[in-house]
Amino acid sequence: MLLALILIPLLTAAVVPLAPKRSVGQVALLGTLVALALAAYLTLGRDWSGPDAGRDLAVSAPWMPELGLVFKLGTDGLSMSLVALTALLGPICVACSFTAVTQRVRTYYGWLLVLQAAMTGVFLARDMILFYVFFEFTLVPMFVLISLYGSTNRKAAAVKFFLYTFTGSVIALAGIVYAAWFNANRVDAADPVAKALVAASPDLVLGRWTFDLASLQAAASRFMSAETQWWVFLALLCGFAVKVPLVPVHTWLPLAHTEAPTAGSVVLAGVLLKLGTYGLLKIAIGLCPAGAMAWAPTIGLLCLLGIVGAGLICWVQTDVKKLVAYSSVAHLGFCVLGLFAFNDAGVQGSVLYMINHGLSTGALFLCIGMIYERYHTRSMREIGGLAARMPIWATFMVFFTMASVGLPGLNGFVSEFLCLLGAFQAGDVWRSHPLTVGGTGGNLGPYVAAIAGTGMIIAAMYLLYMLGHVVFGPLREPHHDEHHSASGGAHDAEPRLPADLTAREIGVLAPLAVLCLVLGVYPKPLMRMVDPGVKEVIAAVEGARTQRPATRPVAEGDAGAAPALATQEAAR
Amino acid sequence: MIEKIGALWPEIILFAAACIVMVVGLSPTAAVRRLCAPLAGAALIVAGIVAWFTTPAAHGPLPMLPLFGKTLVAGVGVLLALLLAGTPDREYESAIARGATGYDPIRANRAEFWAFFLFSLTGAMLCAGADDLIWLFLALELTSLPTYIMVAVSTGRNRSMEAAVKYFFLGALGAAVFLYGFTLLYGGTGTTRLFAPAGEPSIASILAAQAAGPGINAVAMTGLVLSFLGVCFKIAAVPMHFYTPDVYQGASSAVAGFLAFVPKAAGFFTILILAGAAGWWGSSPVDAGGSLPQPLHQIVLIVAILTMSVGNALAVVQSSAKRMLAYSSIAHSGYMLVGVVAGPGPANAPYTSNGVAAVLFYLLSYGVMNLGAFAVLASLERRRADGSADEADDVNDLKGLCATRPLLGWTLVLSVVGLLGLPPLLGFWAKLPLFTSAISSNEIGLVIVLGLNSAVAAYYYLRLASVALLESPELTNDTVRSSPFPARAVAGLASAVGIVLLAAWPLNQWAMQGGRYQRVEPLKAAEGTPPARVDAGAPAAR
Amino acid sequence: MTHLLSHLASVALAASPPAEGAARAAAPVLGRVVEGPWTAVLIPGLPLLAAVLVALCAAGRVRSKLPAWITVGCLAGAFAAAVQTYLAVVHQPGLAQGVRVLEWIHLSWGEKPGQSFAADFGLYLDSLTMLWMLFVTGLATLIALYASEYMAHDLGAGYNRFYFAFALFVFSMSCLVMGDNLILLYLGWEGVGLCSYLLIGYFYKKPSAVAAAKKAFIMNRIGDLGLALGIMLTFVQFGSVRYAEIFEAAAPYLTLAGEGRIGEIPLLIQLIPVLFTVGAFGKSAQLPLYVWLPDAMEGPTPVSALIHAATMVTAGVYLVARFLPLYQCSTWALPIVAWTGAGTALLAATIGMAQFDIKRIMAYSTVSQLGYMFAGLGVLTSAGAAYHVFTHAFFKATLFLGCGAVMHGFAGQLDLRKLSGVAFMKGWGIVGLAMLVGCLNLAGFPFTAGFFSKDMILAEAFASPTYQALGWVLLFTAGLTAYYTFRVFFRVFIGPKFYEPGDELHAHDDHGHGHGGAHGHGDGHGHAPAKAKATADAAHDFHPHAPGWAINVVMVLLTVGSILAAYPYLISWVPGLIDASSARVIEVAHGGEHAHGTFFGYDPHAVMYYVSAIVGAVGIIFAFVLHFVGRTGAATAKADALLPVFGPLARWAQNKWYVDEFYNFLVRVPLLVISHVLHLADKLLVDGLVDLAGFMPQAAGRGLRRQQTGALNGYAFGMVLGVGVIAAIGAVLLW
Amino acid sequence: MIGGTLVTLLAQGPIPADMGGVTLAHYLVVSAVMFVLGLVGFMVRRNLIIMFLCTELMFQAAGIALIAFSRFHMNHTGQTFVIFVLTVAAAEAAMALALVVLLFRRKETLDGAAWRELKG
Repeated sequence: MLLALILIPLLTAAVVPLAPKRSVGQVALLGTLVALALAAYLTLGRDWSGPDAGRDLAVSAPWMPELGLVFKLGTDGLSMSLVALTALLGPICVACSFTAVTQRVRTYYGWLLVLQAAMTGVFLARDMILFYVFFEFTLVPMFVLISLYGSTNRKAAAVKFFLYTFTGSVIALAGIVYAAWFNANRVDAADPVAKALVAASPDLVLGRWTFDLASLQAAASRFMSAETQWWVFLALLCGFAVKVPLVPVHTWLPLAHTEAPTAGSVVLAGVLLKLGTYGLLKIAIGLCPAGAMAWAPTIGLLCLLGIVGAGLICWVQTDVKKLVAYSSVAHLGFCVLGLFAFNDAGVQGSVLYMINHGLSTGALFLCIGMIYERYHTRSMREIGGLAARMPIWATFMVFFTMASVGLPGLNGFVSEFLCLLGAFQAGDVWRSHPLTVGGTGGNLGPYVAAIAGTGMIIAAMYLLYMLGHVVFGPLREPHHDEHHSASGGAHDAEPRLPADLTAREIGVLAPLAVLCLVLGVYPKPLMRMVDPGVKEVIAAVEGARTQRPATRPVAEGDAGAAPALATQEAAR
Repeated sequence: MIEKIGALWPEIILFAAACIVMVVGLSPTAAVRRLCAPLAGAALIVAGIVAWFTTPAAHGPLPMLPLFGKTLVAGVGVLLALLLAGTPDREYESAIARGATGYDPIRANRAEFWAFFLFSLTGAMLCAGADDLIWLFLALELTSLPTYIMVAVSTGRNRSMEAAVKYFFLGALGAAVFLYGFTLLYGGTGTTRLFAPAGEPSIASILAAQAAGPGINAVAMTGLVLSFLGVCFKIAAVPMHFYTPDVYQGASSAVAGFLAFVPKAAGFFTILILAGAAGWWGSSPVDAGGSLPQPLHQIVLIVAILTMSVGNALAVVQSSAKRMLAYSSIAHSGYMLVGVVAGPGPANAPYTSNGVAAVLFYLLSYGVMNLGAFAVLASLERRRADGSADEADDVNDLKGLCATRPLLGWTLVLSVVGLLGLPPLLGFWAKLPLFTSAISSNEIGLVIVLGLNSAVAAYYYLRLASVALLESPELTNDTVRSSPFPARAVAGLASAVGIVLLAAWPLNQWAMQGGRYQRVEPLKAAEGTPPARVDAGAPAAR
Repeated sequence: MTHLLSHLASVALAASPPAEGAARAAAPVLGRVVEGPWTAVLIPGLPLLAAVLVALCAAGRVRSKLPAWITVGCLAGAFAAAVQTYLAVVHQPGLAQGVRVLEWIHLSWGEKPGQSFAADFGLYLDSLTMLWMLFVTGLATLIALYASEYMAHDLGAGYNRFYFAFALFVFSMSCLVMGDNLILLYLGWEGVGLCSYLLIGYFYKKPSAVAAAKKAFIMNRIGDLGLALGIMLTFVQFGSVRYAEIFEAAAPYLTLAGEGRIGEIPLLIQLIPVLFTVGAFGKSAQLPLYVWLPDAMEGPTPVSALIHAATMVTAGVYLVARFLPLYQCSTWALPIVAWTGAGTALLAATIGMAQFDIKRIMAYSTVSQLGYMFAGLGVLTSAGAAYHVFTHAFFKATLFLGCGAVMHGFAGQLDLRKLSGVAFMKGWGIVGLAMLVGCLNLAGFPFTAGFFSKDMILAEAFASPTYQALGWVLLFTAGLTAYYTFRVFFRVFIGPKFYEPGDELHAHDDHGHGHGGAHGHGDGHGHAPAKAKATADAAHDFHPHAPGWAINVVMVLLTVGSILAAYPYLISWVPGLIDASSARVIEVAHGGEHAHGTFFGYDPHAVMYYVSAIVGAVGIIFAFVLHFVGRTGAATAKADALLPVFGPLARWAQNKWYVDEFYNFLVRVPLLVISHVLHLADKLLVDGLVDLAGFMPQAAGRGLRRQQTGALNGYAFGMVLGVGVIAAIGAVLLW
Repeated sequence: MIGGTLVTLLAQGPIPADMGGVTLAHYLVVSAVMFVLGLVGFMVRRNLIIMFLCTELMFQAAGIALIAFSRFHMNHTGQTFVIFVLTVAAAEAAMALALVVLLFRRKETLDGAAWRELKG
């Protein structure tokens, strides 16, 4: 089943180049719809709230035994929700490109589908290297999409995107490998703690080379010293923080977003950025909870910088797409802030934020793409007051902007509020740690939340500024004919679009709007679905908080570690 | 003595084939002349099979290295034979075909070229199986001397001459350096035997004894260092890298592809053998097998870092695809040296901790991926007004290749993306063991440098890939055409298939076998007697 | 309706003498909630239904008044449900009723209290809630009816949009008021903000409207942040966001406060109401966040009447009243509320005196009256504040709708210098009368509802020993209020008949009303040069169109309502309701001696009627003298009669004390500068560093490339040098 | 001096008597000097033939050292090695001359610096 989620888009991608040019889009759409149907069946068709939900879906096959690799796919509610998001954005990205992409369509849809497969794989992988393979492989399709179908500065943007994230993740790979080495060489399988762990879950492989996610997490979180964890976490952070992106490693994002084609931006905002947060959540924190705790104050500081700084930067943009791109930096700041609060509200909020941001910002990019398709500009100086020309579009735009602002009743609010609440509650998390830069003493929760809260105001400032310029105000349009003659024959081939949205475009936006509303009013199913995953993360951190990890090879440290194990088990 | 010959069957076969080819290639009948390449290929296949079945485990620290090395050389050699198809005498043969001139054996190079090709591969194989300094020296020279000629005759243009003269003279300088190193090594230990059965004196066991005792003797250590630096010429490592881009660019693409693999393989076999003799003994803080003896370890480390950094930095600024690949070849040597630094880990270390296995697998992967890239270059040419052809060289020659020649284009994309090390292609699976083994030996800094260098490399590889994949083809009269040698494209295709599939095939099992390491026991000498004295008493085992 | 009337009658019969002597009901039980009537769900439900239906109309491109009828019908239904629920609630005095509708946000991470977070769509029904919902739904129904005519020029997309936001507003407002937890309140809070944004920006082609809408939203967001932080702090301190549980958890502190041991209450608990206050000030337009409200008058007048006068802006008052127990646990919260309220009342009144735009004057009067309400809360007469909310809702709606009728009739003309004697024009009688009633209320003319409610606050201020000064401020403001209110009335509605139409003729043309002459003269789009001429031409054959039946009916009903709003005072209806809810004031023991403030030795509760009546009368007389006596139709100069007297002060007031400019200079401009600096730093520094890092290999490559000279000897030299250096390094390492 | 140091470094004990007054160190010094001369010559001379002769010089330097070590260690391996070295040197010489002839035909010069079309 899980394999099918990856294979369906891949196979479709293989079929797409063979399809006749006219029906390439339809074929791709069909493939993504099938994948969506499967994902919907898996997501809705079962109860994900149990701790072992989804275990029966796991796939495991021997792969490269010499390297300790296993082709292992698995899922839980948390992963599944992100898979569902990916699957949902799949057909939307395909459908939104029917008129936008008219050249080299086969390549386009092929890579789009490959990208979907890779992203799905990231969320399903339960082997670190498999995760890394998918994680890295997302770069290639995105690189192609940006550099072939983007706008003027696309090549530089694509290269920057690729190199920046590649560099980060190579260092993350070093961290992953270190963890694996640690498990193989620093963990003694005969150790009582290790034995107890294996007894509790027989799948664990301790004391041998493996990249199995659960095993490495058990080994590293239990046996690795806090200081080592700090380093390993730093390595992983290099990879994931770039992807998120956290300030100050965010500068590839505005560029990539601005230059990417619409579907690329949607995927980028909707899913690709979530790979970073997902990596932090599922991999990094689980692997080195103590390291994560040590890093939390610094990361919190960076998040605040992102929320406030990137927000203010949004406010002075004239390029709509860039504005929304920078807003992603600010929004993801909330998401990571909640995550590093390490409490239920924060982590729940963070996970919801991943999904909600995917929906609302993805939709905003769609809206902007529709404008770009019509006017071939994104500058707020050239377009404005489009509500008069395109009322339906304007309605959607206002709706999604409000979702993005975090208006209660829409999806953004629930997650944003929970993230803030989490940060507020997490008084001791933001406190200084011996290994931390930038932390101070005292309960900083309220202050952190208050500063982050100004992000709500700033979000209102820049998003309404955008609405005020683009949607409202007196109508401003660039002269159509000029553009068409200037850009030569390429555009003549394009089907002329009506002033307001077509039925197809409405069909693309409507599901997102419905979901935004539903998740805002009735987030309960989703919250229940991701809850076990959230609890797992919190348990890991709680475990590290209550227990001092053995600093030396555990042969001597049994006595101390055994009760710690008991508490850990109790926490589960 | 006779059992050593038993271990040399593959080399003997290649040698015999070389002799046959030398005769066949002189035949006045074109069809017979053309048998050279098929004969060479067949000989390589046979030699590979024979190597697989007959090569015995050697004494010494890396018992399976000969087996691995020989089969690897034979395997990649087959592909190289495909790649080199049509290289010698191209213009001469076409002149004969046009009837412009008759056949004159004096003016033909084909026979020598293919014979030298086989000789060079023989040398590489011999390197893998060497257990004596003299043998090693001869094998290295056998590997490289033919290549000088191959470069010189590869295109018949001035550039090839220039490449050959640089290659030859600098090669001689390099050879002198490692020869002097070998000399000192002999001086410091009193024997040229690298490995010997347990209890018998050999460089490995004597050095082990020295390391266990007062520390490795300075002369021997100087010898090791100089040998290493000399062999750096073969693997194109800093500081012996200067020739690489000029030679690769001057030689035809096919020969450049050959140069990027065969001498490099021979060089790495040599380095591994020397390192094995020196022993990964050092007091490494980790519970791996330990590191190389101290100054050598640091020197290899420095060379590794310099090599990858310099190679990548220079590759970034190139506009000639061949030069770019040449510099990247330097960088890849640097990556592989990481595995040498990491060492094989403790006895029976898993693949993940075995740097030697990592080097071997990387060598294999590099051979395959690099071959693809050069095969594509060799398959493309620009016709000049006079009908002669220049091989594609500039990056822009590759514009839109995926659109105009999908097969070649995708081969190129796969090769360079593979070389870049992007999962899930072969390059990643080659780099991963380097990561794991280096971390196993606690070389975390080196791993970070390796990672950052991969990122730098990504820049120019991406450029190559995107030129081929994303740019639209140039539509001018001076178009790039395919060269008339489908065998080259076949070689490229084979490599592309390898890049995708080899990772799944249990080749790393093979590399792991090849990298198996057993620690050399120190020579048990009478207390207080210097090892050399003992050796001096024993007659040379030869 | 009949139920309600009979109920009121029964309350009246049972009532003891008004105000002071009102029998205090038993203290409400705050921690308990019993199952309430399901009909309560209809109160938010029907407006939501209306919003959905109107949205469907919009999707179906309906171009009739259907949305208006849908909305009016649903709102009327909601009002009926509110009455029904009210009766059910007062049936069980002192006991809140709850209705659970839908689970919303649920989290739990343990069994212990405080280890779960639950916010549902649930209703909390007590008498405070119902007091609010009665006038919200009632007024909303009437104003929706009014707007059906008022907005008729925009039939089609705009009409649908208007009613969608209108219905959504009522829904949000019901969530705000009826929600049983702070999160739902917050939903309503931001929801009304959104509707306010949409409606202020209704004329979205006008940049000023767009700017005003944005300003409103952002100013509100600033307040919302305070509220949100308050909510979080509440949750952290009390372990819940549900009212019932909060009150239960806060009970010990309340006891402490009641015993005068307020100093023993933890600081963070005391901080909660302060944070709430920030939210309340944002929503209810108090200092320093009031500046959005006057600008909000860019919206259609019914919106100004409903949202920006009668209902939404009282949400802050509701919040404070709802959490009065917490406020009483805080040392600073109530003084802040009181003094800010009084300050705002005075400031807004001074600005109001100097404006010429009648709608703006009304807006400033709203700000000012809201200040009264907060001052009332601050001096601990929650009943007075709530009653003032109640009366104000009626008379201010009347006033706004009157202004709206004028604006509608005179093509957007709102300048009091350009209108005169409107009440005497044909068809404008009802409007004139309604305005008179409204103005009397606002001015605090004796025996009007506004008079009574204002008195309750004034009297309580003087009665409190610490708020004497505040009482004087409020009293002075009452005089100013009377002056500026009647300035409007005397200038616009009576006196010689005169008018100049406004400049919205074009707008009407655009909407196809057919005052078409203007277009023929101008060059189509060039507004600026053609404008004066066109306006003159248009003015020439302009006829004010008198309000139609819907407007008149609503005006009449509202006028009657404004008058009748005095009646509940007589029966102490509001104090009764307040005392049965969480807004009940807790008696604080003042260390044995119960100090009482006096008004020159008299009991302020007894004499305030007379004092405020006199003050009001003085204000009206001033207005009469300055703006009516001797004014001829064209005598516009007298409009700023007060200006020379006060010199620059008056000019400053006219310019709204330059508060907007001050904010702009102090907050917006620096922020803008910071943003630009950040943007630049991001581009140049952060990204520059990245580019530099990316450039480094290239630079290194360029440098190294120079060594690749192609010369054999050079290469040899390089190799030998390299070997030498590395061998030397090795030697150094060895020794 | 140098010789003494070297011998000490080698930790070989007393100098064998039958080497007479000339110690291993002397040979090694000669060999090292020859090697360095070769290196320097290779770097500074531009005539291809001279450059090649310089490499020969280095090879022969190694040969001297080999023979000295061989004598020192009292085994014949080193001398065997020298024979192979000489053979290889001869092969290289043949190749070098062939190449030089080839090059001379192309450019009519023996200057190594004439060949610098490839660079960068």
